Amino acid sequence: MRREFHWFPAAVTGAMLVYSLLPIVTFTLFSFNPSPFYAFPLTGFTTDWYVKLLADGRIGDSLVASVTIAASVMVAATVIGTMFAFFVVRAAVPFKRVLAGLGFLPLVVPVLVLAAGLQVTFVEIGLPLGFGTVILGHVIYATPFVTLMVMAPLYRYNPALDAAARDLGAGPFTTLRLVTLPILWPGIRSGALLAFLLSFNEWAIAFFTGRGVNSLPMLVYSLQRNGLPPTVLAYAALSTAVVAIAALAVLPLVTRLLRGSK
Amino acid sequence: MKRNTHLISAPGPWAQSRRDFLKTAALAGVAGIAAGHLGARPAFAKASKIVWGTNADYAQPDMLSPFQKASGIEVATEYFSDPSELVTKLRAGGAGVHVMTDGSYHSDITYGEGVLKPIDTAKMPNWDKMIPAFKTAGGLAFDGKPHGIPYAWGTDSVVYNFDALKTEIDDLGALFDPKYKGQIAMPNGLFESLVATALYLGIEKPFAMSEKELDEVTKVLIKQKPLVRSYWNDIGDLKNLMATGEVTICWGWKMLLDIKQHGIDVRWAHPKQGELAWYDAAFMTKEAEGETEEATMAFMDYLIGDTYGAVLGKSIGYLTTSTSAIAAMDKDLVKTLGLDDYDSFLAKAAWWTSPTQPDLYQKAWDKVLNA
Amino acid sequence: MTVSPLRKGHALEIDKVSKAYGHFLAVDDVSLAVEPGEIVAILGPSGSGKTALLGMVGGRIAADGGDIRIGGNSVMGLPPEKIDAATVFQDYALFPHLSVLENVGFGLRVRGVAKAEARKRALEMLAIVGLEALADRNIAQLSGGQRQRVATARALAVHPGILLLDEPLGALDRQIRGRLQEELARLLRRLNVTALLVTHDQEEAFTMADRIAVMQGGKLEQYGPPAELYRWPATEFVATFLGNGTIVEGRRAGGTDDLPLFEVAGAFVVARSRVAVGASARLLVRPEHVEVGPAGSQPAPTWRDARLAGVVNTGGTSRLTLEIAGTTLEALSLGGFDLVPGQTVDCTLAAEAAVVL
Amino acid sequence: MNETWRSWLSGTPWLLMIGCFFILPLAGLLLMSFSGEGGFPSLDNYRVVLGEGSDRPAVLLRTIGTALSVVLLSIAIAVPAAYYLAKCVLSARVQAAVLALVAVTFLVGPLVRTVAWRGILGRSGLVNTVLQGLGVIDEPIMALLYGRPAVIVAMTYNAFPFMLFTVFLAMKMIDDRYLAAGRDLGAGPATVFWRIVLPLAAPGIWTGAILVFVPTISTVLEPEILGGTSGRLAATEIRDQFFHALNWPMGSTLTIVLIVAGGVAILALALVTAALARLSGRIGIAMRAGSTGAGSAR
Repeated sequence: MRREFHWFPAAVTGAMLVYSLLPIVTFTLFSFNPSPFYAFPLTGFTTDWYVKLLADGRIGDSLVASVTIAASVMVAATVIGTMFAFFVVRAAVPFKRVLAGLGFLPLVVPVLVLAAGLQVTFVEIGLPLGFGTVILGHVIYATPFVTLMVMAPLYRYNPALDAAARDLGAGPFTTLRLVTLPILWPGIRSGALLAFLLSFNEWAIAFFTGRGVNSLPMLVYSLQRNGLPPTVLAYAALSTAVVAIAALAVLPLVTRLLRGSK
Repeated sequence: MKRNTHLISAPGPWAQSRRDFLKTAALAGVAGIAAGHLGARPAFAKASKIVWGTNADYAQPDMLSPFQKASGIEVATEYFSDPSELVTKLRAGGAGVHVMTDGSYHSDITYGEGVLKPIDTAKMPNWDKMIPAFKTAGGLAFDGKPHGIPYAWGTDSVVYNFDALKTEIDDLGALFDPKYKGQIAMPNGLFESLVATALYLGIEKPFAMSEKELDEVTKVLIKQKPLVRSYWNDIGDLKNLMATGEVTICWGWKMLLDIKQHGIDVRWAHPKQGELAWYDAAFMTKEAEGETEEATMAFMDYLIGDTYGAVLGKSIGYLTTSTSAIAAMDKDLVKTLGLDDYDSFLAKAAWWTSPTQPDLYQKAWDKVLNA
Repeated sequence: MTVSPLRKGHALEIDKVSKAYGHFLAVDDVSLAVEPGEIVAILGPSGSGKTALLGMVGGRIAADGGDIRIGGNSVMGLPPEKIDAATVFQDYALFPHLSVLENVGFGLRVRGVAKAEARKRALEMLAIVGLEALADRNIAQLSGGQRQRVATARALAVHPGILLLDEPLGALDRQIRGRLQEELARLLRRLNVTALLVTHDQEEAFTMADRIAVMQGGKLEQYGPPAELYRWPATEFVATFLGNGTIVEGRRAGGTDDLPLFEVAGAFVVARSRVAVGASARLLVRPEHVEVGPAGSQPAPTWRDARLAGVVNTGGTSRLTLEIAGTTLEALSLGGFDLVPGQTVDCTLAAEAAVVL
Repeated sequence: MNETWRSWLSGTPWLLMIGCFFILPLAGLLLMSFSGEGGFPSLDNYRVVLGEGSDRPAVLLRTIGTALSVVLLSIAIAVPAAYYLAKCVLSARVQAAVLALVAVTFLVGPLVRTVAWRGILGRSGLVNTVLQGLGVIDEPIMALLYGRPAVIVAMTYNAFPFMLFTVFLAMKMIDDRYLAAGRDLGAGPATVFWRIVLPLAAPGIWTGAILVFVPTISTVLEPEILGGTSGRLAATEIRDQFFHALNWPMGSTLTIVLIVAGGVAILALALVTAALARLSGRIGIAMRAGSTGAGSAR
């Protein structure tokens, strides 16, 4: 099908890209600027902040903590979120609307309040605060997002495919494993990525339900009290570069998947 | 820890998306190893370990390593940007923090929440070497028993950019002068704007204002609001405002002078109406018992020793309360920080203690913010 | 390509099966037996319950009453995967995330056949339907005809006891459908498969099926070989649904038991039936049994001086509409270019052509 | 087939988890919000918050207003961009690259992204420096930073990718043949967009709207760091009540009020966006066979 050039959406996409990259470019410039204050014109070039960043072990430690938590949350939230998406879309049970609404309630509660509430509950139940409770808290925060991401493709899913699989001798769970989930995988994967990002950047729940845990957002949030040191900007610039390169590496795969799932 | 769910490890002919699953499994694998490693660390820690709830800039690695080497006690940290965040957590219990930083401006509220324990200054050799004025400052002892060890202090007053204003300032009124419209910054946190305005209006007890006085202060602040460029949330925010020229005059903290080294001619005013003095102190929480109690007190003593105070001044420009630390610092650093004649600062400053009815102050400040 | 016939298909017995959705009776007490290796078509308009019946045999729909037996054992209440049947779905339902070969091999893999064996049998089945070259293709790249063949190959690969076909060729365009119908029928016979085919297309049923079950409103109207249904329709619905023809009023006018005489539109016609003398009856007259010629051109016409109401020329043949003594009748004649509407004609009915319903 | 036990199986884990770890605290909050000075069941808190003279309803409206403008801005950015990527860009490689780029900006912590805006909109920020350099303006525009516009720009920046992804997915699923048919019947590219693509992408749009609206009403960062004196939104006030004033009952009341108001706004938002998207497909085209009169389009 011939696709001509629509100038308006193209212009908006271009503007969107500039808008997306503006802050990234800005703080990268500042991360090479000697002055710890963020204003133009830049007063020179230095890589001291990067040196200082690598010297400061705290960022390394909290990075490991944040990645560990985010990875575990990604796995748990994706499994539970996907199952709940099936419940919302396919279950034929009484009060389903109410239960589905209940399932999305955590979305509406401000994170700060959710954090304080979770901590009180964990202590009351006698759960020792620590890594486990942070992961649990983040799973409660992130799972509704995963469910939303999986629900869209699930609504469009052609039920005849499941019927065909069953008809050919696959039991209900084999059908799920070999037909339904692989076809829904793009939605599930973007839900998983979202869960990882939400947990990785989350501060409040990590602070309140954690103990002896200093996640990266906690460190950054606390550092900014005395003025966000350029070392944090250096970290941000570095991590963006690393991820951008990784994304370009994985691009061919993503392209094939995008084409595949047309 | 590693979640080996049915979904991920199953083979099955998913030709197209198999690489995704390997990638997800790898991530989960990493999580397993890292968590295991982190989980295990506490178990192998040295005999005693304490957790310090504080601001990140008070607990930089080079500040803690001398104590950890000397005493063999590991000091873990739990960062917050505002002491009230930690207090909320301590109130619920199970926070696992043994010593926390709180300021004169907030310690009464924290004590009121019943999360602190008294300490024994006899066990702290450095207590006698502290600047005398801090031993008797308000907000350190409750029910006659000492609770806090002040280790950093400062005063708050009007700070202005001489290059921009070209005149000396010695009156709080400048903050309310329309001449400086759009160039003023006022503090957002800790009800400090209310207190500063109380000083300006000559109210006798800025920390125990009656509702009427609070209303008066609120009216003045609402009138001032159009002149204000921004309410700064913390010292970092304020430094940025002054250094980037967003504002030229503000009510600020002593550490703001730190930006002089970046070629900005900031001057400290000694307004006629007076200034505020505050300190940050270490307090022992009720979660410290037995062994951790001893370790906590040893650590609190270290904070007012000569090494910690010196590093504090050098790296982040904070003022120490320990005379031995001042002696250990090099001379011109002492001079730029104004530590050489700390009496002149302390003489005119009123100790900033937490307000008697915090909710009244909060309601007043809400009115200003919501206006 | 020598094709080893699969093990012989099973017999299928559908015994007093019914299915209601609320108080709408989709399938009403239907009984039907299919011999091993036989191809039976269920023919009926949409909403006649034929798809529901097929669904119940495949286990997708739970029957309310009666019994369904495949190869002698009942499948009532069993989930689809436990039933020795495989379905070719109406929109094919091919798995988009799997290749052609993986689709065809899917049934074998899930039934525990080893990968190498499954691959061999899948390729073999693709060869049978002539799509071996497309084994690794993505489903999205196939044409309609190719998809239909892949769907058939996928179902046949598991050597099902019964092959169920749900309007398999409905989505295809005219020319391909004709060719594929014959090809599919030949294939099923060669592989000795027992098949149950659901369609609303009479031509498809006639081309492919050994026997046809006509359904209407959930009921089984008639079940028998195509020719018998066409020649001796049991009900008025079957008469009009299969082929075309007109139903006329008639009255038993005498004649013997072997050669009963009926008076139709003023003429006497022989029609086999045991209706008592004097009783009225409705008779089916097939257009192709009525021969029409200009008045006086036929030696012993059944009806004389009829009026030719309309002529519709459809290429090789033309459809004529006649009016005889108030009764309209349809006729079919090869050529018929010389006939003009309004002309008076004679028509002769072939011997024993009329059928009493 | 007894599907019921299997459908319960898929729902139970999540419902169980929120049952004990979310409903309990929420119920706790609810109870706390009803405990004023005068004993347990008292509406003091609600009277204080919603009664006349209290300025909190104004704050609430301001919060929801800000969040809605963020949603509108996100739609203005994400929908055309998603349409261009899904329907006008041929190579999946470019689509993946652009989406990956936007996703990467998401990985940077929200705090760093928000502080970066100070460096862009400030008195001597990027925008003012460039404009002054080009001589477009001689005095820096002060209104750029420390005001409602800066907050909205930053909030949109932190939320619009949600909309971009959901709308992109929704538009990708629209069969190209619909577009071809539309053009074939004489509709220009713009008409095809408004009449066919938008209505069919409606689910993506209202899901995206919710995903943008929800985090925006409860965020504290942007108003605090960029809001200047206009920084007070519901979430910051709740934070102050919980932490600074340690008045949990009042904090809970404000939270419940925000949740209810937020919930209503979300419902309205979803319905409006869905209806508008569908409407754009029907104006001037909708017909009903029922009316006997000559083609009276309703």
